[in-house]
Amino acid sequence: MNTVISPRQDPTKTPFLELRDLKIHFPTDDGLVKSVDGLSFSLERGKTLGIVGESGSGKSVSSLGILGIYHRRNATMSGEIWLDGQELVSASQDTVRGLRGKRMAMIFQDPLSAMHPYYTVGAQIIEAYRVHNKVSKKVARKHAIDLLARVGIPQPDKRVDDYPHQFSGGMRQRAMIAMALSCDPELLIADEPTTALDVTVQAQILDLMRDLQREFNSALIIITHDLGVTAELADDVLVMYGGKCIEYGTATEIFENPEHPYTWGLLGSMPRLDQAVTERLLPIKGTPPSLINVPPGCAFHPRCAYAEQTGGLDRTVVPELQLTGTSGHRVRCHLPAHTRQEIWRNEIKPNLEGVA
Amino acid sequence: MVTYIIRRTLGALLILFVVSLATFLIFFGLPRLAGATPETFAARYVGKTADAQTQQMYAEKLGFYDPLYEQYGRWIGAVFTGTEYDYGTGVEQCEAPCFGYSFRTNQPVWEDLLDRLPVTGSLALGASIIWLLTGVAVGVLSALRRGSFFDRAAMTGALAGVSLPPYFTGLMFLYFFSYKMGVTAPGASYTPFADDPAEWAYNLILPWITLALLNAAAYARFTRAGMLDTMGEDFVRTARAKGLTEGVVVTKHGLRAALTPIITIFGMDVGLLLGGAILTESTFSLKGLGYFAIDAIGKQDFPQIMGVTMFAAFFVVVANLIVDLLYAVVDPRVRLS
Amino acid sequence: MRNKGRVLAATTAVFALAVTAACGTGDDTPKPTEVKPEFNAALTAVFNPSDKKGGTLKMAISSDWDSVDPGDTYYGLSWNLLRLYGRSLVMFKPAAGSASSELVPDLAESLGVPSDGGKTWTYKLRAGVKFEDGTPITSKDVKYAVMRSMDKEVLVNGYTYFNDFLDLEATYKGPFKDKAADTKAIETPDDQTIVFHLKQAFGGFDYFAMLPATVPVPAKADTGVKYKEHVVASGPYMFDKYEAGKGFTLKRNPNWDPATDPNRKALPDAYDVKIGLNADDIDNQLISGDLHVDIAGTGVQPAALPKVLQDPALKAYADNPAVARLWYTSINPKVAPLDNIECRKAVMYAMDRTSYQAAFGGEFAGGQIATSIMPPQIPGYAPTNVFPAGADNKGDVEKAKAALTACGKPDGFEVTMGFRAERPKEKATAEAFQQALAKVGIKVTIKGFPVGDYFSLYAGKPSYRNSPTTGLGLMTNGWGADWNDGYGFLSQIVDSRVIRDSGGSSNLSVMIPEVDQLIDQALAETDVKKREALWAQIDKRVMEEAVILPGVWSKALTLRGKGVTNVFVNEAFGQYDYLSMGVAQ
Amino acid sequence: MATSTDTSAPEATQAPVKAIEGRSLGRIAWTRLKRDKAAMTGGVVVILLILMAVFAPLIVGWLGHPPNEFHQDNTLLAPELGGLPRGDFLFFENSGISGDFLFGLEPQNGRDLFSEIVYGARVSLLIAFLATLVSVVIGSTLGVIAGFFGGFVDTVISRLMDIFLAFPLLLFAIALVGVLPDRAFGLSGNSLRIALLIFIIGFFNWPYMARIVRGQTLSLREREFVDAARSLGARGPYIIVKEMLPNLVAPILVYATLLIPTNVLFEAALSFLGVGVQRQVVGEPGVTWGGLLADAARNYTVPHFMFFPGMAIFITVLAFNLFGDGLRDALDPKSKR
Repeated sequence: MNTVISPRQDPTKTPFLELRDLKIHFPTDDGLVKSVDGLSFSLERGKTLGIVGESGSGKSVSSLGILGIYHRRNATMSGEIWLDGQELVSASQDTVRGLRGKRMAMIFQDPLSAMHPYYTVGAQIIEAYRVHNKVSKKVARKHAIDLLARVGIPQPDKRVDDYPHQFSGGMRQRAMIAMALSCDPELLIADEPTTALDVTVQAQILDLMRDLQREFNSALIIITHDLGVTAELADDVLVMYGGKCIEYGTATEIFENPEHPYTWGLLGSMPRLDQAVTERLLPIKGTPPSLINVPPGCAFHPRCAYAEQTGGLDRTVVPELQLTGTSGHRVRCHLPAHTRQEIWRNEIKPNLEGVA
Repeated sequence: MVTYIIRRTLGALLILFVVSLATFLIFFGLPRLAGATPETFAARYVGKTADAQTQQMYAEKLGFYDPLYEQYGRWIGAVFTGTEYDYGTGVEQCEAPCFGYSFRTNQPVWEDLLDRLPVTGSLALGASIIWLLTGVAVGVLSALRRGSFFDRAAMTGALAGVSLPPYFTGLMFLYFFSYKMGVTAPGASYTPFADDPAEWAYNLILPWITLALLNAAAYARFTRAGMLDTMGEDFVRTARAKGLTEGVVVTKHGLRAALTPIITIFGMDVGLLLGGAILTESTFSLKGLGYFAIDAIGKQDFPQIMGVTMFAAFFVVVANLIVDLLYAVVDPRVRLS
Repeated sequence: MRNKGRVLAATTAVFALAVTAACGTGDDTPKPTEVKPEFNAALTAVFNPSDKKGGTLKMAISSDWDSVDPGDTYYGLSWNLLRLYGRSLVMFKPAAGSASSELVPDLAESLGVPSDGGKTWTYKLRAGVKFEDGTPITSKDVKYAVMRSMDKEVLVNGYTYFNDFLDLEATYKGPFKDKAADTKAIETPDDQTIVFHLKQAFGGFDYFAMLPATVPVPAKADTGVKYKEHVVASGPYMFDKYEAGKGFTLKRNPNWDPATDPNRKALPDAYDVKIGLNADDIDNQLISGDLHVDIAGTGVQPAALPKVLQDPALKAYADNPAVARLWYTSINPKVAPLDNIECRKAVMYAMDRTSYQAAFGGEFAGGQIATSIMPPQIPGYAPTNVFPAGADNKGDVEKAKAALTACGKPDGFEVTMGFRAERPKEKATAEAFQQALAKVGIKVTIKGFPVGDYFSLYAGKPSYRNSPTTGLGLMTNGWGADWNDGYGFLSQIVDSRVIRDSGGSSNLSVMIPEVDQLIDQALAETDVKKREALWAQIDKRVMEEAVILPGVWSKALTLRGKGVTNVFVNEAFGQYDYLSMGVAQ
Repeated sequence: MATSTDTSAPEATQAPVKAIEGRSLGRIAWTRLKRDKAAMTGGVVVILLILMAVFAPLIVGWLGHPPNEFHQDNTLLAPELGGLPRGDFLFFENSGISGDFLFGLEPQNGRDLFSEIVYGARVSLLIAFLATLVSVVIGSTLGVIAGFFGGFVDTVISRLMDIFLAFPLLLFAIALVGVLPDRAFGLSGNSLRIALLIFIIGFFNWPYMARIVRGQTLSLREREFVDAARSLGARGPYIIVKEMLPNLVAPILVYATLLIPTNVLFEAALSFLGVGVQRQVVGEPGVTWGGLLADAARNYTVPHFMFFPGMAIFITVLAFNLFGDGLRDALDPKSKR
């Protein structure tokens, strides 16, 4: 098994975060759900990785897997997760718990349900801080107010005692970020941080996250189904489909030279402010696969417009994640590289950019 | 808040009014339709040897000849403003809330009810503590060890528990613990707590367990379901992501949210119970409000029937109100308006 | 401590004595002379006789009785008990066995003196008898007591003997309606003399004078229905604490003078009466010695019955007294086809008497199979069996079928039977009828009615029980003597003139003009022997008409509390004599 | 959460996906139900109970004695013990259990307890089923109306439910049975009683059904297909019958199944309190399990007498509960608890 690392990673050095063939499977009554099925990537501090995919592609599960929220009782995990030289999959639950919130923190989608409705925003931030820092409640409270101020909440000394439902959507997301930042984590995972927000607020939150990442010099993973968000923030982009990585490369590569038909589809459905609604959306046909009954061969083949060009391989053989080009760009596709590049250049790209 | 309470109180009064009217009609109006006359009503309360004239005089005295609405009006008037009671050689003032005097024993109903309340109250108190603690504990453990042997055993047991009629378990308990082993009281002769706490508990232990068993089983099921729901909530995931220990996650985040609906059901159940645990009280001949109610119905003692029904409905309505107010305290999202 | 004692004792009666002695309540220290307990030892003789005074006699009952007011009570147990705090003009002699049937003067100096051919009865009160407050008791207090007891609008419980027999003015209202009300039917020429004037001659007026209504009540202390909260004592004990429905305690009445009272021993210092205990609990406490008397006197519960019968040590503390009470079934001659005597006879013959007995709990708890109406302990009882139900008492199918044929219903008929729904024994009786009569083709539909309405609305109301649509051909019934004499037992159930359209009467089926005449004859008869013979004749005559199917003469298996002295069954009540018991010192 | 797949997407055309979705809800539910051993056991027991009730005369003719027949022989009952049956079996002292009397004898009258239990299933199941039907009809009608129309109608119906829930129902049921006339609606005797019990039990349980149906209707009302129907000009009744009802069948079915055991318990409680069906006519057994328990309560020293009727109730209720729980899980996997 070759290591799959970030295109910008110096192979001689140990990366800050590295996943090696991570698998997270859930046994259920209806069968084994392979949510994450052999995921590998790496990330340095100060850099941002965007993980992109439809819902059910395994992107959220992998991030929760990094945080160690799954354990032996409800999931089977294999592979390796290295965080700053420490392996997490084999580490004790308590060890991982000690890292959670302190060295790695998460910003969840839909902060209304992600924050406890019965506790004030302040109390929840204070709680997060005091788990890992033995300080008095008073000190923690001051810290919470500072954090709220830093994420741009007006009158933080008053709002600290409000309940989540008393905040607006954007404010709640800011508070959520404040909570995640409470222990200055080195790894920050944001799961769909802007999905529940309207467009103008989205932009504010993305700005905020960029600023904060710069300030804290943390590694940031942004999980989203929206390539637009990735384009704004990410250094690297990883596209997931059916629990597997299907394309991985620098943001520039992925946006300029995407090689996987699914990525093309994602790009096609990316909203752009410079185009009219009806023209810019090229939705991917069909629905994401069931993670119990992943289609044999290439998981994407039922939806792939170019499946016939693989000579039948699409239904029988699972394609490997292979390097393409020179810049560490990897793709999991049976189509020959030149065919892919040709299709991109001749059929897809003009379609996306041109005014049809 | 204040307007909310006022509004709810008015609503509660309306419900009580409807209940009282329905009770009155069922016990007084319906028999009239079925052919009962004022004299036949009176005949229940005068001695066996009373002749027609005495029956008439008694019917007159109790006002059975008046139109039904007048009789009802008199009853409800007494509740609010009190009434006078002629005991033969003089008149006694019955202060509001006056539920009148028993047609058979001439005892003021209100005093009778207050007499029985400690019995039912003791039963409800002991049983509810037992079932709340055991039910919630079993439910939480089951939810946390979902699918484990404990979970399956506990849930099978709980399903069996809710399927057991309390009079059956009560009787079996009486047979084994009282008759065979002689370790508990045969049936329950109530001893006030203040008189002798040990005797109080000794007499009530079987009724407590009988009543608690049924409810503990139901609460275990509620709690487990609630815990499974809340443990799957996003905020629990958040709590874990903060690095909180599993104990804190379960109790402070999971249980806290799961308990809220349990508290609601608990409040309603206790309210319902305070009106009398008819089946448990009958099984153990425990002379509480439920037993009193059955007795009053059997003897057709109208003021007692009205009194005990209103008492029971009152507790349900008040419990409802308290539960709603409590909900607002427990759940900051709930606004009373 | 007490519980442990009770529990152990309840389990093994052999240890019970020792345990009770060791951890009992402290006031029953070992007795100097052990009396060997025996089954039925208190039935005809005094068990453990003693004159030792002191101690508290502990009594209990599972459900309350009507009232402790002597003017407002109709329960045998209450009449038995109230002699502790009230003295009527005349009383049954507190003695064991049949001696208790004898009437002896109590408040009066002697039994009543009849004049005017039995229409006027005069009593002289003993001198020096006082109320608990020291006020001398006068004949006016007795008169007032009788007058108030007749006001059935206020004091609803009880009998109407005085209302029915006293020669009251038509305008008489009673003391509750009119404080100044007076009647010439009762005269008090002086403070010691009271004279009753009757409408008709009545030889047995002394029985009326025995009624608790003659227990004196001071007019100024009377509070109508609330008088029961503080009854003014004339007997050796007075009320200490009274809690309605929960119980009361009695303490010695300092103004009671034993010199004026030859009948009462007044042994205990106090009585503690608890109401509303669990019935099974009462049995257990009696067995363990925590309790002395079950006031109800109806015997142990089904739970304790086999235990007591099987365990000789327990059985030695039991008695099986007969109560002057008949459980029977009225056969309604107003409902077809029972209007035909042959059809009634068929029922009489067909009924399995042993299953009737079983329904009431068998020989010990239920009673003896009855063959006529009057129980054997009523003076004048003559054994008869007009309709023998076969050799084994299980019903005579042959004779029943013959009667059915004579009735013109050889294949049987359908009939409805009423019973009091809350009474399991009556329900069992009705089911037994279904079973037994089905054998000869009589199809019985049984129907339960609420106890409270049974006599006032259904079985007791002619318009209901005789109606062609709702008619009740058979009705369970029971009757206990107000006192042990033909009149006291029979008059209310065989005299057709007590039947009222308004309902409520206990006579559901006996309408025989000849019997009514015989009753009048018996009433006027002053010769006791002749009178008793007349009552026996009435009994037989009613039986011949086949309108009453006698079931059982009631018996009860009762327990003597441990550590009780001077215990005996008073036949007048069919219960232990509550007046004479003492507590072992 | 991990299994969530969006099944409502309209463009589902691919083969493997279709294979899963093509199966009807009923088929899926049946597949799930078949896997649920507890539910299947419950279902089998329910079927056996129904067969037992239907073929009671055959079973009793084969294994027992006519249900009302007395057996008072001194060889069977012991008069010296107040009529208790002779013979012990395991811990059933004085039960008279033998090959001839499988469940022993009733004390005093010696009826065959086995036959009575078998016949008791008839009354119990008949009343439980029909009363459930009454609840379902009233409850779902009012529930749909309240949920669909909302506003004032909803307020009135919801208030009505509140009032019903504040009533001491058992008391009212007892009272209503108590004032029962001899004949009405062309019925008399036990038929009238059974009809009345069905009505009362069904009538008092409707608010629970209505609440569930109302909630479901409220959420359905917001769904697209209802909007779609409405935009196409469909009217209220049409939408209710054609669009909503099919979607309400599953929850109604589940809660009806769960209501049956509640009604079995309710009927048994009324019989236990002495207001249930009575044995009225020879040859027409009016025996009920609750009634047997009431008789047993007075003889609680002979355990077989309460054990068998109690177990009959318990097994019946448990079987329905198991089956109902399984059905709910099968039809609504999200509520798996």
